[in-house]
Parts: sequence; structure tokens; C-alpha cells
Amino acid sequence: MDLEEYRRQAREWLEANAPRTAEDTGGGNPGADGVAAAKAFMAKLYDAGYSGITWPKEWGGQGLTQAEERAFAAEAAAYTLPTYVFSIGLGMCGPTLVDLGTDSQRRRFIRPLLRGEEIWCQLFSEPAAGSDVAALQTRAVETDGGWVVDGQKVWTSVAQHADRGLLLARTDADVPKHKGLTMFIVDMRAPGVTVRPLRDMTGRAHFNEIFFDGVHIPAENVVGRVGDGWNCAVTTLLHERLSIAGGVGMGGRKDDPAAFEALRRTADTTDPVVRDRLVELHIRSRALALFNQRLAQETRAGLFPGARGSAAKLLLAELTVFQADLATSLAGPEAVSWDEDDDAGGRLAHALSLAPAMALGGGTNEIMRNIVGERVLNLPPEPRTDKNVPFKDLRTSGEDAR
Amino acid sequence: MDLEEYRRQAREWLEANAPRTAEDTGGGNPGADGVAAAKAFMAKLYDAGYSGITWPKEWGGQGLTQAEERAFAAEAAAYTLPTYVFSIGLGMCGPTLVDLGTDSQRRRFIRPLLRGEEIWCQLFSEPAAGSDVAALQTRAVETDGGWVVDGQKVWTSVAQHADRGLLLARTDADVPKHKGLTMFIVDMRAPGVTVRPLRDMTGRAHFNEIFFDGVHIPAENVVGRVGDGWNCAVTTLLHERLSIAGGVGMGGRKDDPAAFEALRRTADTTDPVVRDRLVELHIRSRALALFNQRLAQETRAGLFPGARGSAAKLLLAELTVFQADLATSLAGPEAVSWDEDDDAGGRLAHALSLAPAMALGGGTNEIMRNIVGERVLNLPPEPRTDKNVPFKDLRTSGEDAR
Amino acid sequence: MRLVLTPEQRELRETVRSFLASASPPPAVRRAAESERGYDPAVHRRMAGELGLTGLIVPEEHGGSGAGYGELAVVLEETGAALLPGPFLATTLAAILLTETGEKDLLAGIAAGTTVATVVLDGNRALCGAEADVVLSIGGDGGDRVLARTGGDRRPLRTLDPTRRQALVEPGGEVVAASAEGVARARDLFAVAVAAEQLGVLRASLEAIVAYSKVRVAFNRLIGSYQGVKHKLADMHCTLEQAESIVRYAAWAADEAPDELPGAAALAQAYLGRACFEVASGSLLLHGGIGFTWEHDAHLYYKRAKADEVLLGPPRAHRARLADLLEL
Amino acid sequence: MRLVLTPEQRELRETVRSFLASASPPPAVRRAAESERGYDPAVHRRMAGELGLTGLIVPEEHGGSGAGYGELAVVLEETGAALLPGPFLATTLAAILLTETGEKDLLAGIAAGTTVATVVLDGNRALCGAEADVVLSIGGDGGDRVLARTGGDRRPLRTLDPTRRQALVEPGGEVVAASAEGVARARDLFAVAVAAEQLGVLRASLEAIVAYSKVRVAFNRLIGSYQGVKHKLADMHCTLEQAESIVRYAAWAADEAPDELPGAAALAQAYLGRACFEVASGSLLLHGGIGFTWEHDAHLYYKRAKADEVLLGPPRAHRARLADLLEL
Repeated sequence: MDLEEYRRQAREWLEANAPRTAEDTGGGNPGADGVAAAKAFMAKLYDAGYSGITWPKEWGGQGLTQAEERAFAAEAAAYTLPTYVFSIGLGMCGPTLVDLGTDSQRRRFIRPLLRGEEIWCQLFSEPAAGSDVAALQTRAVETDGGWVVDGQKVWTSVAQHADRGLLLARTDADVPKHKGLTMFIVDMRAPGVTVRPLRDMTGRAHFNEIFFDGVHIPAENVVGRVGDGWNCAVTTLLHERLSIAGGVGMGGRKDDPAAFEALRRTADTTDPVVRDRLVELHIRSRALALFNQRLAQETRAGLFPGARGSAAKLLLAELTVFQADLATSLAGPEAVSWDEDDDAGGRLAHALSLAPAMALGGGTNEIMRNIVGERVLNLPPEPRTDKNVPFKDLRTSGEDAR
Repeated sequence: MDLEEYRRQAREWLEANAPRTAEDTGGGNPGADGVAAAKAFMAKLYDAGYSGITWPKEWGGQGLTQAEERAFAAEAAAYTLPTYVFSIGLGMCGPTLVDLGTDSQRRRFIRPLLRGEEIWCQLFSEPAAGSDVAALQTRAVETDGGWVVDGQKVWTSVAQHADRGLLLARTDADVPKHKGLTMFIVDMRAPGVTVRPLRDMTGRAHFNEIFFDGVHIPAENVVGRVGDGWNCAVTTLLHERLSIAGGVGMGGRKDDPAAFEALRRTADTTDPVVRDRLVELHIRSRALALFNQRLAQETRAGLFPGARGSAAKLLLAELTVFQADLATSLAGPEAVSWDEDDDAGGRLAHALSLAPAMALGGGTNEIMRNIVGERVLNLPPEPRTDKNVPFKDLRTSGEDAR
Repeated sequence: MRLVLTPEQRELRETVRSFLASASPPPAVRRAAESERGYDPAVHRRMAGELGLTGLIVPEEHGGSGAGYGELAVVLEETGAALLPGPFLATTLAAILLTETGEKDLLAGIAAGTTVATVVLDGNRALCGAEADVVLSIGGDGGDRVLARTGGDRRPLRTLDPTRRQALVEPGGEVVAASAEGVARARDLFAVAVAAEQLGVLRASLEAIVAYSKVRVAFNRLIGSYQGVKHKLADMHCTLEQAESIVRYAAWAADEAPDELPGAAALAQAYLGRACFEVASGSLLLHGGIGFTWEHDAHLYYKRAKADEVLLGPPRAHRARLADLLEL
Repeated sequence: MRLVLTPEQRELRETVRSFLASASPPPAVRRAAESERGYDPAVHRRMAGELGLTGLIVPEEHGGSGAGYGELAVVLEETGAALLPGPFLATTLAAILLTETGEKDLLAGIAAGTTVATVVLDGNRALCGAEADVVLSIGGDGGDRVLARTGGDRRPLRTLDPTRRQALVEPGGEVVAASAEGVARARDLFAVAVAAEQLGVLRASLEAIVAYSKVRVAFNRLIGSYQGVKHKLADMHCTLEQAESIVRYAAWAADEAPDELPGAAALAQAYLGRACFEVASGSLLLHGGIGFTWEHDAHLYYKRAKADEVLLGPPRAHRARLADLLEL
């Protein structure tokens, strides 16, 4: 089938099947109904051949090329498909299993993942291992026919709906920190797994904390080799970056009440000083949007942006805080207190509360600057003291003891 | 004599003897005539008992207290005394000799220094040892009855007029860098000393480079102990800080064409955006001026600001660049090109060219931030790799070989 | 000009600081903020009665301590640093307005700690407008009348800042025919008072991240040892030094130099508003992920900083006023 | 919209870059700047004649190459990065003005490389005003007449930037009765051209400090390994990425999207002016003491950056224009 035809069929299928409004499914935290609807849609999507377009046929994918995937994505861009709860599985966990899983793992997990039957989450970050993921403390101890896991993970999206998790845990504390990690597939419904919503500064719970208390994992659920977990995680994170880079291009949300287009409507532009601040916001917004477009053009031309994507992420993080701060400053008192009956009330306050998320998720601004400095500009690295020391001899935060 | 009487006499003496206009003597680079006039004034000042007021009587000082010194300074504030060429000797070299010199050194050098007969300069910085002074490479090798010095110093004020220099040189490269240094008194007229004016980015030469080519220094000119030069230098630098802190309080030059008071006269304040930029400059200028005043009040109350002075220095460095940048941006094309007959022409351009000096002299902004971070906020230090390694095994900049 | 604290002011600071540390530590702040009233009336009563702080700047003849703005600034810096919920600032603003306009009856209740009051600052909004016994506002054609109302309709608002509430209120009847000068001076003093609170918020949020950077480890090093963190904290410290200098100056001007007060007050708001939010925001971001959680206090400082920045109107209003005063 | 270079543009870049590296390396720039004329006429002649760069955007029928602004931006980025002294930019601006207003005779000489020309940009100031054969200016009541003068009084000015001169010149007689649209478009194209030069200045001053931070040692470590340096350089790189994106966009608008040109041109000047000076200034400061010396090139970038920032008027003019275009 030629590409035009493929695209035409995709268009038709979407027209017939894609939900026009995806109220509770496109956003951050669908309820149980939303998840059920999303799963139903995903099954239809899979059965029509549009889930896992480039994934190997052997494990349940369609075995097609990037060209078909781009064609479908171009058509799907007109919709807000309810795929949010599957995004971690599709973007990170699944591809990791395709790359590193055993055949029986691939057989067992990939098709249900693509068909939306099983939702996945990713379990790397910990309270004391944020920027420094390899410092994680959750431990897995070998036991009869498997492993027993104890510890805590945090910042886990969609965990409250997840059936499976891709877990990174420490299996050896006597070797340097990058060498004593192992990756596992964990059943999120297993006894000893507790998922607790993590209320963030917006007052909502976009993420979860996960507690593992003597959770048993069968031996066949080790991904890759025991002790090779860091390299496995690097693969996962690479897929994460690819899926972000291949996505919409991080341009910020169009409906952000603190963005230029919103402020030009709401701000008092009869004041020349206000006009000048809006011009500043326009300049910064356009500068970043054009940079993102340039990266996207380069990517389409086969030039993977690599660490330069971290520059875009850093700029977006800074712009997000800048514009929320500016918008609230321009609005004055009404930005910070509002009548509960006022539909527009509180939108700027929420934007301000949400603004730090962009800087704190996916690597802090400092980590981004290190990446840009070291991998784009090739600046010399910081002297490292943690590479050749057994994990158990490393410092930990505060009075934490292990 | 009570303090009031002392002050009255000082006032009378100054009225009778201080030059009202000090055209070529108060500034950065007096010519030969200016230096001669300055020396003549200094001799009168000394003979009247107003040079070295707090210095020990034994070595030529007046042996009085801080109270008399402050009284004289208060009266002298009305004048611009032509003491610039003596400032390094009076502020740094002399006090170091008082603290660390041998009696014969004190007898030989201090009175001529106080009387302005001998001008001193300080020879610590080198091209490859700026922020990291202890990395200096100028070496002194022991020889018959003394030492032979080879190397290069830089950023040396008043060296072109100097008779003596306080030199820091490496006498042992086999020990860690802080331990192989020795301080010397060097005769700036000795064979092998070459003073070359260093043209800076303003196009003028405020500083000098000094080349030592087999310069002989007699053994009795070692200051302190051989190998103890770093501690001696710390003493010198402490006196430098005290003399700056005791000075006018770093408020920036009043006649700066880029300062708020000048800009309010020259900028187009009918434009509200320009007004807003001037308000910003006013805010920053006032904020720093008030901080300096607060530090001065604390100092008068006996609370030495210590490393907090580095915060003031950092802020001044940033304000200086900010205001020169702002002033030229507001002025537009005429800031960067002007008729040579226009007396006011080029003033902003010169301010812009001079602006970085404040950030680069006396420690870069990064060094200031380290000081504030580590000594005011008590943050943990950077891991150091240069403390216990023989100097000869340390890295040097670029391809420099030793 | 006096920019350093007197020994008595330092003592006052210690008193208030240790009172708040025991009566309103962070967990108590959260409990109070989430309670029905939004604050702990017992803490407010003790601040007002036992410590005499609501009458601090009220003249002795009206039942206050007749202290100065140097003292008030010290107190508000501490209540800001502690993120004290409740009507202490609101009542203080009311005391300022009444003192400057020569009202006596309401003042006595405020100084005695028996009246919780507030002032309408913008439109019909008032801090703690639902909780106050008396709502003052400035009215009249020349903006020189002080109106007061007890009761009346109070419509609680939702707020960004969980630690201090606001409400829509209705203006009351005239209680004082003040002079325009008196009202103008009161507004300048509001600016000084809020700036003092902002100084406290700024200081506390800087202290929090400085402390955290001495215990948090990443890559086997305390994060405070990285220049990426250290240099930002150094810059924040520079901001704090300047902020404190400005607040001391503004308080001194309020006490000793009425001619300088308008400029000092506008300067204080223009500088402190920005400075406080920038430090609170920088502090939150440098905390990393934990700073984004509801359980950590970083967001409370961040939100209070923003709420305070716009409390007396959009920040550009202070800058425009400064431009006018500078005759630009 | 095309934001990446074509293979041909990359080739052009290499050609110009290697030409300048051999014909006008930094020591030659200094010699030329200090020479009587202020530039090396041989270099200019080769750029104009041998490489055909002064006629790059001149239509083929008038003796030029008929290339686009995408190509011109590539060339100006390189002349900016090399701090090329002399009238290349001035002559290019003249070519733009004449091309947009339909003049032919002078254009032929410029395209052929035999005429050195300049344009009055502000009052009576012109880049290389003393050295140019022809001085163009925009006049007429509607600002829609192009005037030209050969000879006439030329009063050299002193300049901040040692690598490019300016002079006061006198307006000449009318050579073209242009349309107001043509002149307005020419002014937008000036903005794009100067922005391209600024991109080069920005890039080169960033490259200089990146290279230095890989060889300069302090406290036994390369300074680029300190986050205090590294993070600043990372921020400067972010600025460069955005600056380059904007210049490519503005050049594309000049070539392909006339409706977008005014906004793109104002955006380019508003962003590049600031960005270029900030990076050049940051680069100079991070060099430490050596950056303050006359012998080091850092100050040449710093001064060119400031001279370029105000070349087309004070920066606020571009921001005000952008506000108008955005209908704010």
C-alpha cells in the first residue's frame, strides 16, 4: 500500500473512531471511567493496526516504517486521542522490552501493552535519588526463584492505573553505584505494593509515591542481566527522549492563560510599560518556538538533536516560570484571589503553581545546563568522586541511614 | 591632646597645605611632574605628623590610635589628596612589613615609605595565576648571598613609578603550591627588571606588566620565612581588604556618566519605557548604596563585615556593567560614535569600556560568589585536588610548560 | 540614618522569633491554614494581648506602646518568616490607618487586642476580610475619608496563598474625616509594613534552601558544594543584604524622616516585591522535586511571596510612583 | 518555513569562512583597523569582485547574483564572526536600498565591486562614511526618496568599536523616487542584515570563551569544569540556538514571506541586539583579567556588539515597532 493510501485510510478510520471530545481522557488524571474508555479506544486502535506501527510484527507490532508512523501521527494531530495513560508504556517501557527483553517477556507483555490491556509505569526516581538516579536505594534481594523488593519510588505517573512497572533496584551495594543495579518487571497488583497519590504544590495529585514492602518478583522478570540495570535504564531514558523529541515539540500549552496570546487579551496595553513587558514575552516565546521548529526540521532531515534538546527543555522551563510570574504581576491582586463562581478566576494562580513543574520534571535546570555544557559544548566534566567507590561507602542525603 | 584639638589642628593644616585641585595627582596615572608634586606633598604630610598616624613610632609612625586616624580622615575627606601613587605602599606593603618584616627591614623601608620618598608596588598576580594566585610560576633560586628571580607579573598598579616591590615568588616546586612560596622586597630599579605599561580595553594603560630576568635580591630582603610566602601574602591581602573597607565605601564614582543622576538629565524621560528603565537603575543603585551604608554603620559599631564585603563588591561589579550597558542602549547611536570636538562625546563609550574593570579586578564575580557562598553562608567547599600535590605535578593553563 | 538594629530591637526580634517558633511552627501553620477560620485565634490573641504587638505603633494615649516602625518592621519580618496565618498584618494595617488619621475608639480595641480589623486594599478585597470584626476602607471623593463597617456581607475568596485568606467586603460608614496627607502617609506606611513581611519571607526561604543544600547529596557531594547551587545562593544572599538595608531605611524614614518616606516606601515595595518572589522561586526550584510537593513548605513561601508582591496593587504601580517621586 | 541551511548555503559558508580565515585573521583585523583607512581595500575588493558578495542580493539583470537573504545572512554571519573591518556591511545596506527602490546605475558598480557605498542610518551618521565612494540617504517628506552623494564633506567620528568607522556626511541629490513601501522594506532588510552580523559576533565570542575554558586552569582544574563557568556557557549556548533560529526565520521571511518580514525584522533586532551584547559581555568577563587587555580580542567583540545593538537606533525602537506590529 502506498503512503498516500495508508494516510487516507488512517484519516477515515480516525474520523470514524477517534473521540471528538476527550474530556477526561486526554488530561493528566483520568478517573476510572476515563481509563475504561481509554482502554476500549486503545483496543480498537490496535485492532485497526494503528498501535505499535513500527514495532516488530513478531511481538505484536505492525512492522511498518517511520514513514507510516509519521503519516498516522500527522492525521492524528487533529484529535486529542485518549492515550495519556499508555504513554509511559508506549514511549519507554515497551521499547525497552523490545530492545532488551527475553523472547518470553516480549511474547507475554508487548501485545497487551499495545492493545491497552495493561497499563505500564516506570519506577526509577526515589526521594534521595532525583538528579542522581543511580544513587537509588530500593533493594532487591535474591530469594527462592526470584527476588524480594523493599524501598520507595516517587514521581511515578499513571501508577494508580498501572498493571505493570519497569523497576530499577539495587541488587549489590558492594560495587560502585552504577554497577549494582538491576531492572525488573514488577506486577503493580502484587502484595506489598502500595500506590499513594502525591499531592503537589498545585493541590492536585499528578504523580504517585510507590512503596515496596517485601514484594516478590519471579526470576524470569529480570530485564537484561543482573547488575546491568544502569545500562538498561539508559536505554529506557533514550527512548523517553526520542518519544519527547518525536512528539509535538515542546512549545508549551496553547491554552496557557499566562502565554502571550492570552495576555494580549487580558493585560492593560494602554500602559506602555505593560506593552513592553508583553513584547519581551513575545520575543522569548517566539525565540523558543522557532528554535523548536528548527530542531524539528533538523530531526526530519535525519539530524538527531541529541543533547541540544536539553537546551530547548531548559529554555521552556525558564519561559514557563517567567510567563507565569509576569502574568500574575501584570494582573495584580486578582491573580491571587478570586471568587469561586468566577470561571476564569484562579487560572493564573494555577499557572503559577504549575510553572515549576517544567523545571523540576525530567531533570532540573542545573542538570540541563550540565548536559548542554558537557555534551553540546564538550566542556570538561566535574571531577567525580562516586564512580569507583562501593555504593555502601557513598554519602547519602542528610541523616538517612541504610 | 584631646581629639577635638587634634581635629582642629588637622583642619588648619589641611587648609594651609592641601592642594585644592589635584588635576594630575588624584587620578590613575600621574605623569612625572605629578609624581614629583605628590612626593613633595607626602613629605610635608609626614613632617606634619599625618602620615602613618597609627603606625608604630619605633619605625617612623605616629603611634596614635584609630580615633586620630578617623579624625584626620574626616577632615581630609573634603580634599582630593595626591596620595594615589602611595596607596599600595600605605595600604598593603607597609603594613605587611610592620607585621612581618625584620627590624632592619622596618628601619630601612618604613620611614621612606611614609614620607613618600619611596613608592611601592605589589607583585603577586601573573598571567596564569589570577584567581588562583598560589599557582604563580615566577621562581626565585637561591644563590650566593641571595636569590635570582625570573618570571612575569601582571596587573601591577603604579609600578612605573615604584622604587620597591613586594614580590611573591616560588622557591620550591617540589612541595604543594601553597608551601613553596616566599615573599621578597625587590628593588624595582635593579638590573633585569622591566616595567611595561599594559594597555587595557579602554585604550589606556592603568596597569603594568613586570618582567624579571635574572634579577638579584639580597638574602636580607626575604620577608618572613622562606617557604612561608603564602601566609605572608594572606597578611598583605587582609590589609588590602581592610584599607578598602576603611575607605569611602564602594559606591561607584559620582561623576559616572552612566549613573542614575547623569542619565536622568540626559535620557528621554518622556518615553514611559525609558522612565521605567531609569527607575530600575535607581532601585539597584539605591539598594547597593544602602547596603554599603549599612556595612559602614556596622563597621563603625565594631562589627567587621568580613566576607559580606564581597557581596557588596559583586553587586557593584554587576551594577557597573548594568548601568554602562543601559546608558549606552538608551543613548543609542551617539553613545558609540562622536565628534572629537564634542567634549561630552565618548564619555558613555569610555564608561562601557571601563565597566568590566570592576568585575575583573580584586577577584572575578565567580570568586566573589564562592566567597559569599562559603564564608557567609558556610556552604560546603568544592572538592580540591591541588592541596597536597607537589606544585610541579599540577596542571597549568594551555600548553604552558615549565 | 540608622540601618542597624538597636539592642532593644534585637531583643524584640528574639522575643517574637521564639514566640512564633513555639506557638506557630510550620506544622501549626498548616493546621491553622486548613482549619475553618484559617488561623489560630489563640496565637493571634497572645500576639495582640500578651506581647502587645497589634498596638505596637499605636500612641500610648490610645492604649498602644508608641513604638516606631523600626520595631514594627522587626516584628513583621518575623511573622513573614514564620508565614503566620491570620489577621496580624491586616490588623496592623488598620492600626496604621487609624493612627495616621486620628481615630481613637476602634484603635483602642485594636491596641488592646480585642478587635480584629482589616483594611480594603484593592477594589473590595481585604486580607482576612471574612474574619475581621471591623473592616476599614478609604473612601470619599478625595480619597481622604476612613470608613468602617462591622458585620455586612463578607464573601470569602479563593486564594493562591493557602496561609492567608481574603474576602470581598462592603464599605461602611465614615468614622474619620481624615486629611489627604494622613491617608497618603498611611498608604506609604502600608508599603513599609508589607515590605518588612516580605523581607521575612525572603530570608526564611533563603535559609531553607541554604540548610537543605548542606544536607542534600547528589553524586556523592553535598549540593551546596556545586557552584551551580552555590553561586545562585550567593546571589540570593546579595539580594537579602540589599532587601534588609532597604527595609531598615524605609522604617527609619517612617520614624524619622517624613519627607523621605514616600520615596522610601515606593522603593521598598518596588525592590522587595521582586526580590522576595525571585528568592522564593529560586529556593523552590533548587530544592528539586521535593520543592514541588504540597508537603514541603517551599511552595508556601513562593505563594506568599507572589500574594505579597501584588497585595498593594500591581508592581508597576510602585515603580510608576517612584518615577513620579523622582520627577523623571 | 525553512530554518536550516541548504547544502549550497553550507558550502557558501565554508567558502566565506575559509576566505576570511586566510585573508582577514584576527591579527590582520587589528592591522587593518589601525591603518589609515581603517580596513584593507584588497580584502574588500576580493570579497566584492572575486567572491561576488557585494552583489549577492542584487538581481542578475543589474549585475548581481540574484541570491536571497538566506545566502546573505550566511555571509554576514561570517563577516561578523571575523569582525571584518571596512565597508562590506555598509555597501550591502546600500545594495539593499537600491535594489528595493529600483535604482540601477549605482547598483551595477556595487555589484561589480567597483563602488564602495554606504547608507545614512541615523541623523547624518554613516558606517564608513568617510571611506565610501557614494553616500546614500533616505529623504523626502514622505521618507521615500533615495538621495546619493559622491564627495561632499565627510567628518570622521571617533567610535567605540575600533574595527569599524563612522562619519558625519551630508545628504546628496535625489537618485530615485522610491515608494514608501520600498523604503520601508529596505529598512526591514537592514534589520535582517545587521541581525545576521550580530549572530556571527555572538557565535564567535561564545566560541572564544568555550575554547578558553578548555585550556585555562585555575585551582588545578580547567575552568570549564566549574559549574560557575559551565552553566553560564550553557545559557549562552541556549541564546545562540535561539538567535540562530530567529535569523534563519527572518532571512526566510525576507525571501519568501513579505507579510511576515516586518515582524520578523523587528524581532530579529530586538532579540539579537540584546543577545549579542550579553554573550559578548559574558564572554569577556569569564575570560578574567586577560579579557580586559587591549591585546585580547574579547573587547573587540564587546564593542562591536554594542555598536551593532544601536546601529539602527536605540533598542527600544525595535521593541516599540514590534509592539505596534503585534497591535498591542
